[in-house]
Amino acid sequence: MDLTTFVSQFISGLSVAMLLFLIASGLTLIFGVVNVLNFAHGSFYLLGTYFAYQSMQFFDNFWLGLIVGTVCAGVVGMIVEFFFLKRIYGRAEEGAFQLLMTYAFILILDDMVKFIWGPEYKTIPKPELLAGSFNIGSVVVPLYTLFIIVVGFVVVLLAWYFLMRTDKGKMVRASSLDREMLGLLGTNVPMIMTLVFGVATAMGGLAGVMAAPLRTVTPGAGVEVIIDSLIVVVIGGFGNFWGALLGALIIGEVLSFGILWMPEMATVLTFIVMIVVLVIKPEGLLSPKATGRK
Amino acid sequence: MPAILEIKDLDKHFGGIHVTNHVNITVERGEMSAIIGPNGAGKTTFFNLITGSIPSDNGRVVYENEDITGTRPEKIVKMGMVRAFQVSSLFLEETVYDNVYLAALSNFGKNIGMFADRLSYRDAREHTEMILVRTGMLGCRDLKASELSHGDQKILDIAIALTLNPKILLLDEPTAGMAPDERVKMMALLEDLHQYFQLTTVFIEHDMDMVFGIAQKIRVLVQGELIAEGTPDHIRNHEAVIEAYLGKEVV
Amino acid sequence: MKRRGLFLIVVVMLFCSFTVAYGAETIKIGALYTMTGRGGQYGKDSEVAIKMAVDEVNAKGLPGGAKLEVIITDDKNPQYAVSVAKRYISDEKVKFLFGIISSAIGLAVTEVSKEQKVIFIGTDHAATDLTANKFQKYYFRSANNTFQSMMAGAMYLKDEVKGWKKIAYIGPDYAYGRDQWMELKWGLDKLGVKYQVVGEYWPKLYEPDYTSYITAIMKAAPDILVSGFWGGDTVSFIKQAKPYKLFEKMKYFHVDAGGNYEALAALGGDMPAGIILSARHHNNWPDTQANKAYVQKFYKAAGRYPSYAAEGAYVGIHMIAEAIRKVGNANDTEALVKAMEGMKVQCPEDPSGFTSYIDPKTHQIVQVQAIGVTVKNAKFPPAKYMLGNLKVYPADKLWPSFEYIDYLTKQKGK
Amino acid sequence: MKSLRQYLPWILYFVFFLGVLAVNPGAHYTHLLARVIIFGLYAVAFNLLFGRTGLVSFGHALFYGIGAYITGMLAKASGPDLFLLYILLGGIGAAIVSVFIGLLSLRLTGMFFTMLTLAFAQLAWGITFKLYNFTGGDDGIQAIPKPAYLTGPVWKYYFFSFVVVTICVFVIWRISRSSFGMVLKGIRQNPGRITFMGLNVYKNQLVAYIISAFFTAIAGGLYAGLDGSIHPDMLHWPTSGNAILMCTIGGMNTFFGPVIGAAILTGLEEIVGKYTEYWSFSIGVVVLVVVLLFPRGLLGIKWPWGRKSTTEEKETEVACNTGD
Repeated sequence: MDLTTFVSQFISGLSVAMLLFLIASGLTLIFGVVNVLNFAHGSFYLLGTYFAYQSMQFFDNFWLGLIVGTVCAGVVGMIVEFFFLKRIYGRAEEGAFQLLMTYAFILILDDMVKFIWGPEYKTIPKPELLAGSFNIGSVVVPLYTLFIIVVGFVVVLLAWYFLMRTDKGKMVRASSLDREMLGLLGTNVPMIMTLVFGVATAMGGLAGVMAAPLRTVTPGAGVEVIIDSLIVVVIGGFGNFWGALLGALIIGEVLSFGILWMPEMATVLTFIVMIVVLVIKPEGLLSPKATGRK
Repeated sequence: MPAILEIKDLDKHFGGIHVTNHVNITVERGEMSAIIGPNGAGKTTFFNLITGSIPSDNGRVVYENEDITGTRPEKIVKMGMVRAFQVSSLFLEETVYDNVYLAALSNFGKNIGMFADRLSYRDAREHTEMILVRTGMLGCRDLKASELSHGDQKILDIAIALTLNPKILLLDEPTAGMAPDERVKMMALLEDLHQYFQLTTVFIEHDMDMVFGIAQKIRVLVQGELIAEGTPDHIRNHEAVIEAYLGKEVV
Repeated sequence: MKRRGLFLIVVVMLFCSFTVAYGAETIKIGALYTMTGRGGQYGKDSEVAIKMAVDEVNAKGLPGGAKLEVIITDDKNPQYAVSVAKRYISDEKVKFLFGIISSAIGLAVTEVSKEQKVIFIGTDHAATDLTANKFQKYYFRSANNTFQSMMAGAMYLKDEVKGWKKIAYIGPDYAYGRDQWMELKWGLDKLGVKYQVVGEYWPKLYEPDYTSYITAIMKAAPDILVSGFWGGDTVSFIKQAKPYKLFEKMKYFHVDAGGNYEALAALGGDMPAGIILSARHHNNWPDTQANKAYVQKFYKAAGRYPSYAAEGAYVGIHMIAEAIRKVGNANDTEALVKAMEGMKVQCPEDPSGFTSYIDPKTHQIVQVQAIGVTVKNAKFPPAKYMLGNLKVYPADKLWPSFEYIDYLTKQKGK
Repeated sequence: MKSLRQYLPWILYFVFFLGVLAVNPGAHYTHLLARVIIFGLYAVAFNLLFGRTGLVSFGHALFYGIGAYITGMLAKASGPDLFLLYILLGGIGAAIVSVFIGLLSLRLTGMFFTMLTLAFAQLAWGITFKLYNFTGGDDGIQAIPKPAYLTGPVWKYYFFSFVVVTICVFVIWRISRSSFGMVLKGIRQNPGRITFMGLNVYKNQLVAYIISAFFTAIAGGLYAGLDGSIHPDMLHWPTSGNAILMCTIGGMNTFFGPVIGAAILTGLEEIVGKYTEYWSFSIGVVVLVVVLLFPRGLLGIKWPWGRKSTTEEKETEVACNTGD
C-alpha cells in the first residue's frame, strides 16, 4: 500500500472513530457512573439533531444549533433520569428493567420526533466556513472531517482534565467504582448521577448535531447508531472512558482498512472484531470493574 | 489426634495491605476451636482463603492429606469443609424447609434431577427433617427465610452448612448481632452439634463469653499474623494477646 | 379473544345486511405501508396519493355505485405484515391487498395472496423477483422493477457516456443492492459493452458513515461509479463524498432510486451538478398536463412534493378501479386478474403519446424510464437541483425480458 | 385443595386454548392465537433463564432464529414430510450453538452477560443478512412447505402448535419443579450460597441456558411453519427484547405469566397497530407503565382477594426456636 492510500484511509478511519467515540463515550460514562445501560442513547443523538434543526429554522446559525442541540439533549436526558430511571435503581431485577425502560424511551422518543417534525428527511447544511477541503500532498481532507477529528480530541482532552485533574472528576471516578461508598462520604450521589446522565446524553446530542450535515436527518437514525456504539463500548471495556476511545479507534480503522482488502466482509467486520476481543478478553480491552465471577 | 487441616505459610495482599501474613495453622480432628482478633485482623479473609473464595498469593492448604490450594470452592465443600457466614446467606424467598432441603439435594447428589418432582427424594427429605429437628427449626419449617428473626436466620445458615455432612465446619461469627439470650442458645447448639456429630468446628467470634465458654483451643490473629495459639488458659495469660487485644476488654 | 371474534362476526353480518339493503357496495382495499423510521416518508407519501386516487375514483363512480375504501396499517416487519394481511382478508373482507415499501415484506405477503387467492397490488417495492421467478398470478405491480431501471441504465451507459472502461459499484449489502448490480452487469453484457470492474463496495444498509468507502473508491479511480442506495443512504453518501471532489473525478451513476425526489429535497444545495440519476417518477417530467396536475394536487394535499412511492400508489388505485369497471364488480377475482392482464393505465409519468400497460405474462406494469443529469432548478423547493437533459427509454425494450427471468430463476431459484 | 390449586393454571390453559377451537373465532383470530401460543413457548423457555435463574439474556432472538431457519431451510430443501423432525433438529442445532455462546458469555455476570448475548445475536443477525445466497438475506425464505395434514385451514396448524407447545411447556414445567429447577431458583436468589452448597453455579447456568435455547428454537421452528416465511428480523434485537417484555408483563416470577404476557403483547400489537401508526409510542408507554407500576407483572400483582398475603406475617418476626 502506498503512503497516500494509507494516510487517506487512516484519516477516514479517524473521522469515523471520532463520531463513534462521541456517542460511545456518553454511553460508557452512564454505564460507569450511573450503572445504567442506556439503550436509548441513540435517541438522544437523534434529539440533538432535531433540536439543532429547529434552532436553525429560527436563527439559521449552525453554531447556535450545535449548542442548542447539545444542551437540549442533555436536559431531556436529565429529565428522563430524574423522573424515570431513578425509580428503578436498586430493584432486584434492575438490569432487565433498565433494558425495558430505555427500550421504551427509544420507542417513545423516536415516535415523538416523527410526530413533531414529520417523517421526511431534514437538512442541516454545513457551516460555510467548513464546506471546503484541503490537500496534504495528494490526500484530500475535507475541512469538516478535520473539524470532527479536532472536536473529538478536544472532548478527549477535556475529559482527561476533568477526570484526572479535578476533585469533581475524582468523585465521578469514585462513584463509578462504588455507589454506596460515595454516599457514605456524604456526597450527593443522586445528583451526581443525574448530572452525569445529563452530560453524557448531551455528548450524544453533540454527536448528533456534528454528524447531521454528513448524514440523513430522519426518525430512526438513533437506532442505527446504537448498535455500533454498543460494540465500541463492549470492545473497549464497559464503563471505561478510555476504552470507548480505544474501541472507536479500532472499529474505525479496522473498517477503513478492512474494506480495501475484504470489501465483501464490511458488514460483519465489526462483529468479527468484537467476537475476537471477547473470546480473548471477555470483559473488554480496558475494564475497570469486576465483570465476572470470582 | 491426627490433623484434618494444615495451613502452611498462607499469605495474601490487598493492594499494599498485608491481610494474611504467612500463617501456619494445624487443625486437629474433632477440635472445637475459636479464632479471635480485633476488627480488621483478617479473620474472614482467612476463611475466604482456605475455602477457595479468593486465591491466596502464597502458601498451601492441605485438607485430609490432600493439597486443596486453588481448588474451586464447591469442590472443597463436597470434600467436607463447609462454612457458614457472618451475614447469614440464605434463599430469602424460600421456606426454611426448602433452604435446608436444597442443601440436602446437593448432599445426596440429587440436584441434577430434571423431571422428577423435587420432593420425591426420600433420603433428602429424611435428612432435612433430621437436621431441622437437631437445630430446633422444625417448628418454623414452612416460614419463609425472610420472615425469620435475625437469630433464627443465623441458625438456619448453620443448618444449611450442617446438612452438607461436613467433616469440618467453619463458622464466621455465629453470634454476630444477636441478643444475649440468643447467644446462649447458639452456644448450646454449637456444643450439642459438636458432641452429636463429632464435628471439627472452627469459629470466628468476638463474644468472649462464648469463646472462653466452649472453645478448646483459641488462635489469635492480629493484622493478618497469628500471634498466639493454645488453650483458653494459655491465651488468657498470653502477654502479647493481652497487649494487642484482650487488654481492653478482659480486666 | 373469542368474544371479540363473535363481536366482529356480528358487526360484519350487520354491515353486510346493511349494504345489501342499500345496494351500494364498499370495496375494501387492505394496504400495508412502512410508516416509521427511514422508509416512513414513502408510506406517508403513499397515504396521501391513495387518498387522492380514491377520491378521484369515487367521484367518477364505479359500477353499481360501489365505493373504494382503503385501510392502511404500518407493516413493521414481515411476520406482522403477514398477520395483518390475513386479518384484512378474513375479518375486513378486503378484495385487494395493496402497497408495501420493502421487498422482503412484499415477498412474504405475496405468499398470502397466492394462498388465499386475493389480488395483491405492489406499489413501491422493486425486487424483480416478484414479477419474475416468484411470479404468482394474483400479484400485480404498479411501478417499474429494478431490472427495468437497470436495463435503461445499461443503455444509457452504452449510448450517452463515452470513453469509459473502468466501473465500480457501491450499494447496500442486501438483496436490493445486490440485485441492481447483477442486473446492470447483465444488461451491459447483453448490449455487448466491454467494461472492467475495479471495485465493489458493500456497506451495510443505513450505514451512517461512508468516509472510508469514499477514500477507497477514490483510490480505485473508476470512470463510472454505480450506486445502488435508496433514500437516506443516497443523501448521506453524496453529502460525504462531495468535499472529496468524488463527483469531479468520476461519473456518478444512480438510476434506480437516485433521482427520487426526497433525496433531491434533502440534499438541496449539496447536490452536485451533472450526476446521472433516475427514478420511477419525476416531479418535473414529463411536462404533460396530467403530471403537472398530479404533482400540484399532491402538493396541495401534503404541503410537500411527492417521492415516487406516491405515484406507484396512485397508479395502483386507478389500476384497481379500471379493472373493476371492466369486470363490473369486485367479487370475481379470476375475472379481475384476466381484466388486468394487458390492461392499459394512464399514469402521471407517461409522456404524451404513451400509455403504461400491464404485461400479461408477468403482471408487471411496463413504463418508460427517463434518465437525466442534475441541473439547477428550484421550482420544487426545498430541492435546488432537479433532473434535466433526460433520455427516455422505450418501455417495451425494458420489459419483459424472459432471458433475464430465466437467468434470475437460475440464480435465485423459484 | 392444594393439588387443585397446583393444576388450576393447567386447567385454565387447556380450557382456553382448546375452547378456542370449539368457538372457532375465524381464520384471523385463530392465526393470532397460534402466534400467541408460539410466543408463549418462546417466553416460557426464556423465562427459565430470566425469571428462574436470574440471567438477563438479550440475545434469545438468536435461538429463536436458528430454530426458524433450520426448520424452514430443511423443509424448503427436502420437502415437508419430516417437518416435526426438522423442528426438533432446529432445537438441537440451537442447543449446540448455545453451548459455545453459553461457555463464553456466562463467564461474565450481570449487565456484561447481557451485552455479550446481545453481541452474539447481532453477529448472527449480520451473518444471516449477509449470506443471502444461503439464507435469502433480508428477503428471507418464503413458501416453506408444510406436510399435507397441516395445510388448509389455519386451525390445523394451530392445533399442531398447541400440541407441540403444550408438550414443551409441560417439560419446562416439570423441570422448574424438579430439584434442578430448585437449584436454578437458588442461583437467582443467592449464587454465592449455591457455591458453598457444593454446587457449580456456572455449570448449572449453562445447562439452563442450553435448555432454554432448545425450547426457544422449537418455538422459532413452529413459527416458520405458521406463515411459511422466515426473515432475519426474527434474529434482530427487538425479538430478544420482546422475550423480556412478555415475561415482565405477565409476571416473571410465575410459571404461566409469560404465556399471559405473550397474549397481552400480541393482542396489544394487533389492536394498537390497527388504530394508529404511532404504535411504537403506545407500546413504549405501556412498557413504561408496567416497569414503573406493575414490575411483578399481571400474575404477580397481589390481588386483595385470593392468595393469602405474606406481608402480614412479615410484620411479626417469629422466633421459632424458643419452644425447645
